[in-house]
Formats: sequence, structure tokens, C-alpha cells
Amino acid sequence: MTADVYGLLGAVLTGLGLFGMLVRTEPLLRILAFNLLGGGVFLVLGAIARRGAGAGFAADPVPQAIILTGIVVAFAATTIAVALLLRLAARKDDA
Amino acid sequence: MIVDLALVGGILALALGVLVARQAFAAVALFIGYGLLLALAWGRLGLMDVALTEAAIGAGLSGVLLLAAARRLSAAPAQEDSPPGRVTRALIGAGCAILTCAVGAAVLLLPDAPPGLAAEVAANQRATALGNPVASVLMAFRGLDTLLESAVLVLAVICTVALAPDQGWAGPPGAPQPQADGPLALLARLLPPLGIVVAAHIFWIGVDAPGGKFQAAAILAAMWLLPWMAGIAPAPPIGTRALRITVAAGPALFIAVGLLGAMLTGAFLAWPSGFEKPLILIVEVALTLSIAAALALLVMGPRT
Amino acid sequence: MTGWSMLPLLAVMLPVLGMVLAPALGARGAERLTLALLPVGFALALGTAAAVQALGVPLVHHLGHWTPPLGLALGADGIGAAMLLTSTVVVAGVAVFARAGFGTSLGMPERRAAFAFWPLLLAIWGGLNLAVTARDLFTLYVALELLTFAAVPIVCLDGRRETLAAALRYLLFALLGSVLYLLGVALIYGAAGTLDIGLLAGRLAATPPVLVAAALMTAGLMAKTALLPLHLWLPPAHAGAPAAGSALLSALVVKGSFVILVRLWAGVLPPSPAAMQALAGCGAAAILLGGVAALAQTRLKLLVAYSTVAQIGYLVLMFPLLAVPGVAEKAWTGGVLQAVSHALAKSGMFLAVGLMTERLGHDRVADLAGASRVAPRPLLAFGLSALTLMGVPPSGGFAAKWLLLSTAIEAGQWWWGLVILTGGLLTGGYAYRVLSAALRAGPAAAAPLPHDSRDTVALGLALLALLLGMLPLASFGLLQIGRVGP
Amino acid sequence: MSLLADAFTVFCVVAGIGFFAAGTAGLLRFPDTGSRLHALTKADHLGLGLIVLGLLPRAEALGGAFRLLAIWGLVLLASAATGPLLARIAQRRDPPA
Repeated sequence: MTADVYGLLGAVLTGLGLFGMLVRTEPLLRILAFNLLGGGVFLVLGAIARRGAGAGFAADPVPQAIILTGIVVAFAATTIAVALLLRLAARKDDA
Repeated sequence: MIVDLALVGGILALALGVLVARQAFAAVALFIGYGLLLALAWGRLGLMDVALTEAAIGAGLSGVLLLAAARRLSAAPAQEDSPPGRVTRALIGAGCAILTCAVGAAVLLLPDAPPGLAAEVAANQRATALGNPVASVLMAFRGLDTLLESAVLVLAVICTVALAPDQGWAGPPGAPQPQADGPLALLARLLPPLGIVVAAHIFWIGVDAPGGKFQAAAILAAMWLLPWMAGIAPAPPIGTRALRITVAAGPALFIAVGLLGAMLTGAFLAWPSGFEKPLILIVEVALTLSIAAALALLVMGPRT
Repeated sequence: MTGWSMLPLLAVMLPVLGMVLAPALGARGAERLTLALLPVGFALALGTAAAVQALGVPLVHHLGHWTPPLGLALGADGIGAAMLLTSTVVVAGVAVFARAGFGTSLGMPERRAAFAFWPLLLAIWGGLNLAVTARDLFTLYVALELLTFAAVPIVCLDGRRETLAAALRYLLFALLGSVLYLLGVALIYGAAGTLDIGLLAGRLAATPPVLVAAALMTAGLMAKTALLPLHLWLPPAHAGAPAAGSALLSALVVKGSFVILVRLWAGVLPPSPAAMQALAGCGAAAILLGGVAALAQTRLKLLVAYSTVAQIGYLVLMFPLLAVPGVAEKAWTGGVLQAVSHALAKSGMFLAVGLMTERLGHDRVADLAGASRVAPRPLLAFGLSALTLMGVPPSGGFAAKWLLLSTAIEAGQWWWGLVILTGGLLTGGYAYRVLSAALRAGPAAAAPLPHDSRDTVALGLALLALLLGMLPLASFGLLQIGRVGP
Repeated sequence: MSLLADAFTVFCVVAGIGFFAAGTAGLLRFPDTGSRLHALTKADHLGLGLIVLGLLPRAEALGGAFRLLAIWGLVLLASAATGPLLARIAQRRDPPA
């Protein structure tokens, strides 16, 4: 039950994030929308982890480890995107 | 249940707020709140390791990064694409609604008897000498993913360095930080010793309980970033050999130990039996330091 | 698990280790390390192919002795071994080529572009090797991100505003693609409780979660592969990068997500003839529209980039044919051969175009006159590569396209054959535009041609693509090893 | 004894929540940044302190109690630093008349 609620929240966040990435034109807001989308995907995975609770664990550890790895990779992606964006903005000043 | 619904409502409201915000700064502020509530949601789901990581990286470090970016962009906005027309927007909206419905239906229609791996992890956890099941997955069962992820962080650091201007790219990373006085300077002096102790604690309990190297590394990175932002501790230049070795050491050691396992036991990343725990701890210490340095450099960003 | 399975594993880990060590070694050290790793990597790829061929079964390595579903597996089958060899050959060519632009001689200060280029090259090498050998869907996600993070900065190494904008657009497309793929992976785990390709084979029923996952993963991988209609990021990114970078991006980076797409639909996901027709329909549209767009380009690099959009279309034509008994084997060989021959030909072509641009000082197609004087060997490399892209015998591209064409007709899906023929004509059209302009006499060369070893690299890659077609078809039995399907 | 401890916990936590609610109301209702900061920092710290106090008897061991107190201390330290920072920004934006 809890799992389903958060799984549905994840589904809504993926839709919202995708909408933001495609519709907002400011690059920083697109990056934020990408993070919303990523959060939604991780929540779906988290709901699946919760559903797989058992053997004395509150949640299936395998998807949990996958989410941890995913959060770090998504953070790395965000930093690269922000660095690219700031460089682009600085470059616009030069021109 | 009421708590969950309130939390879901709060997360949705903040996410919507991020999407409709007029100013980048406001959007980022709402996004940080979203990250914190998301960490609470992880706690409700029973994923404590993820909750800690989300709070530290998803809300904390991302927040610092994005706030700084929003401030710098308000002075010099980047170019924007032309906004889509109303018909396109409606089509995109319909597409996203379909995506939400499809994913939502898929989540609800997953098999009633969830086919997870919790029992397998429980059965094999003893062989990894780690008490925290998530740590067992990260360091043993799916060790390759963790190794590659640490390599991805090194790659990300290389990317941000590559995005510096040619002039002075090997100098200190990030924008120069003015010397702060008053409360920030005080905090930047008081907190780091405490934070390092907390990071060590979180690292250590991560062997058997929620916590571990990512969370500890994120706190360590924050403890470096705080005095840096206060202008007390300037970052070393990117050209510094010691800094580069710090970033590379953890993943390199991980690969080396993996190759050692391949030579001794015939499988890459196999921990020689009897030495699992000390070897895992050595690799994790090195990884924590490297990841902390990489995370801090990523938040500082390229030299401007 | 045999000792041979260490070979593909090392082929992945050596470039990754090199990439990690590169910043600590500095630009000059990283360059020398890369050049030292090339022969080792080549030996590993060759050894992998020989072992797969000799044993007749895929090599599988269980990391840490943990077997799936709990553990991760990595290994090489026929397509994996072929792609390992391809990536090594292309990376070797690009590395030798790039020494002129990104080399650091003794005593020279470390330059930003040189500091970044070598680890990025190693990351693309390692990332592609991982993408073709990993057997776990989430490890494949990490491989996709490795490829993306390495490819994006290569686009904007020169730091110009246009290339930065192209890189940002590329990054957002790629991130969207990988996050959709990851969502699909999550649903697959929820439905099956494992992410191992081998265990998933034939086990997934066509339930709603699996179908949604299939759609998400396919869309995500299409965006990463730049298959029409998700190709918009490719032309500015591939045309903006320096020549060595463009060669890597067009030849290798898009192939990683393609191989994952092949693995998903040939074995993991429940068969869906309608989806396969739709996928190949996108490919057909890419061949036609990409070819027309290439014809209309005025800049040489953009022309070659649009040619990549079209050639990616050929790759997916094999999908509807893989389910047809009797022709699946030949269609598979054709598709893989197209991936390999395009990698060799397109890297040769981009390097050739880079050399022509450098010596002429511009890349306007209309003003190419005189290129045959100042850059005869690059022009020859361009022409030979074009033969493969068109599918003229005896090139590798001919073998690939002929296999796809004949299997399409044998399977009763003649319309794909029509697309292949039209695509060949379009390719001939834009290649002719370039060659006819370049062969016109221009201003006489001021100085005698200096010897440039980079000419040999471009020519060598183009020749390899050509020679691929002369290999007897029997030797492609390697490609069938580990194939799932009729 | 345990009944007394439970009553203590309930009383303290409810009182703490009350202060949090008051602080939040202040944040939403007060007109200027200065008073908002007052409401937020003062009331919330008292609220958090009361909750920590209420939970102390329920802590598992000395370590747990120590961690609870550390949380309170760290929050105090953090807002002691951020409060003045925010106030300074607010003052710079619209100086007091």
C-alpha cells in the first residue's frame, strides 16, 4: 500500500519532469526538471524495493543499492550540465 | 497513511512549484525543499541508506550547486530556445500525461508476489562479512557497478575541468570566493571538525547499519565546501598533482584490488576469503576520500 | 566460467583504469599511457574473438564468483567480440591521428584540451567495451552514462559558443534517453526480479509493466542512438567536435546504445512484430530524410553528420527480419556488419574531412575545388569510405546492405529493400557532390605536399571498411555465437 | 514509571509541535523578514528542543541520547549562522527606515 502510493507519486513526477524538460526554455529549469524526472524514476524503483521487502529487510536491498548508484550518477550529470550552462553564459558575455 | 498522503501532497506541490516558478532562484529554493521531503519519503519507504544519500547529495550538494548557478545566471543568463507554441505544449502535455498513466498502471499491475532478491541477499550476506545488506550489494554482489560509478565521478571531474576557459584552466576550481566575516566565517570554522567526526561515524556504522561511504563522502565534501565558500580555505589549483592523485586513488585502488582477486581466485572483484573485511574497509576508506574530493570539485565547478 | 572470460573483462577494465589514472599522470603521461594500452587492448579483443570462435559459445565472467541474479555477469558473444575489435581499431586510429592536435611534447605546458582529450578517449573506449560486454541491464545504464559523459565534452573541446550550445543540447537529450531507459529497467526488475540478460531471456511475458518498460527503454535508446525522430541533437554535436572527436562520436558512441537495443529485442523482451515494423519504419525514414538532408548541406562536416543519421537508419532495418525463421541469421549478420563497416568508414571519413578542412581552411562544399591537390589522400579516403556507405561492392557496406536487402525480400518485406536501394542512391548523390566539387582544379598548391601520417590513418580506416566486404561470409559464423532467436 | 515517562514524552512532544506550529504561523503571517526570522528561529528551536527533551527518555542507550542532543546542537549552530545571514540580505535589500 505504502509502496503503491509512492510508486504513483513517482509516476506523476516522471510526467511532470518530462513536461518541464520539454516545455521550459531556461536551461537551468530544464536541469531542475531533469532532476524531478530522476526523482520520479528513483521513487518507482523505491516502491519496487519496498514491495520486495522480506527476509527480515524493510526493503529489497538490490534496488536500494541501484538507487544509491543512480543518485550519484544523476548528481554527476547535474554538475556537468550546470558547468556547461555557466560556461555558455560566460561565453555569451565575451561575444 | 495520513502522513504518507501529506508527504506526497507536499512533494507534488513543491515539484509543481519548481516547474511554474518564474525565477530560477525561487525554483532552486523549492527544489531543495523537494529534495528534503523526498528524503523523508525514502524514510517512510524503509530505504534509510537512500534517505541519507538523498538528503546529503540530492538536497544538500545539489542545492549548493544550483543556488550558486542561479545566482551567477541571474547576472548573465544563458541563451534560451524559443518556447514551444500552444499546440505543441498541449501535445507534450498529453504525451506526459500518457507517460504518467502508463507508468502508474505498470506500478499497480506489477506481480502480486514480488520477485525480488531480498532472500538471496539474506542467504549470501554472511559471506561478505558486512552487516548492512545494502553495503553487501554495493561492495560484493554488485561491486562492479560501484567501481564504475566511482570511475564516472572521476570522469565528471575531468568534464568540468574540460569546461574551463583555456586561460588559467589549471588554477583553482570554481569562482573565486570573497572572504566572509561574521556568522558564515564562524560556522565555517566551527562545523568542519564536528562534521568530520560525524562523517567518520556514518562511514563506520555503514558496515552494519544504514550509512556508508557515499553519505560520509558527501558530508566530507560539504565540510570542505563550507570553509571554501567562506573564503577561508581557497581550493588548490587543478594542476596540483596531490589533488589529482586524491581523486584517482580510490577507484584505481578498487580496480587494483579487483585484479588481485582475479589473480588469486579467478574472478575479478572477488575478495580473497578471510581478508574480505579488511580489504573492503581499505578500499572503502580510499573511495570515501576520492569521492569526497570529486564531489567537492564538482560542486565548485570549472574555473571561471 | 573459464579463464578465457578474463579477456573481455580486461578489455573493459584497462581503458577504465587508464581513464582514472589519466588526470594523475597529466596530459603527456595520459597520452603515452593511451598509446601503450592500444596494443594490449587489441590483443585482448583479438584473443576474445578467437576464444569465442574456437569455443563456439559466449564467454561469461561472473564477477566475484557471484552468479546472477544476485551477482553480475560480463562476457563476450559473437556481436560483443566483433564490437570489441571494432572499437579497438577505431580508437587506435583516432589516437594516432589525434597526437598531432592533442599531443604534448616534452617540456610543453599542459593544455586544457590535451588534458581532457586522452581520458575522454579512454572513457569512450572503456564505455563502449562495457556496453557490448555487460550482461546486466543496470550495468548497461552505467555504460551508457560513461559514454555520454565522455562524449559531451568532446563536442565542445574548442570552447566556442556554438559547440557549447550543441553539447548542452546533446547532454539534455542523452540524459532524457538514459533516464527513460532506467525507468524501464526499474519496471523490468519489478516484473522479473532480475536484470541479467541471460536469465531474462524468454522469461518475460507480455504483461503491462513489461510492455511499458519495453516502450520506455526503446525510446530512451533511440534518443541515445539518434534514430529519427530523436536525432535532432546529432548533426550540430557531431559537426561541431574536432575531427578526432567526431570520428569517435559517429563511429562508436551511437553504437553502444544500438547494441543494447539489439540485445533487448533479440532475446530479452517479448517479441512484438508491430514494434519491430515501427522501429524499422523509423530507420527507413532516417535513411530517406537523412540522405535528403545530407544532400542539402552546404558544410562538409554537417553533410557527413547527416550521413550518420541516415546510416543509423540501416542499423535498425534488421529488427523485423530477426523473427523470421530462415532469414534471421543472415539479417543478423547484415545488421552487425553494417555497425562495424559504418564505424570504420565513418571514422575514416570524418578524419579525412578534418584533414581537408584543415588544409583548405574551410569546409564549404561549394568551394572544395583544389582539394584534390592539397589533400589527395584524404580525398581518396573520403571516396573509399563513401563506397562503403553507399554499399558498392566489394565493400563491407555492400555485404551488409546486400544481406539486409536479400533477407528483406526473402522474408516478403520487399519495402525495406526499396528503402535500401533509394538510400544507396541518395548516398551516391551527396558523395558525388563532394567529389565532383573537390576534383575541380583549384588554385595550384603553393608548396609541395608535406608528408602527414594522419593521411595514412584516414586511408587505413577507409580501406579496412572496404576489405571487410572481401572476407568470406563463412568467417561471419563468429557473429552468430550467442545469438538468441530462430 | 514507564507511564510517567510516556506522559512526559507526550507532553513535551505536543508542546514542541505547538511551538513549531506557532513558528510556522509567524513565518506565514508576519509582515517583514526580521519578524519572520524571529518567529522561525525562536519558536522552532524551542519546539525542537522540547521534542528532543521528550524523546530523551526513550533513547536506546547513551549513544542515542547523545545523538539526539547533537541534532539539537547542530540545528542551533546552523541557524545561528544562517539567521544573521538572511537578516543581512534582507537589510541590504530594503534598509530599515
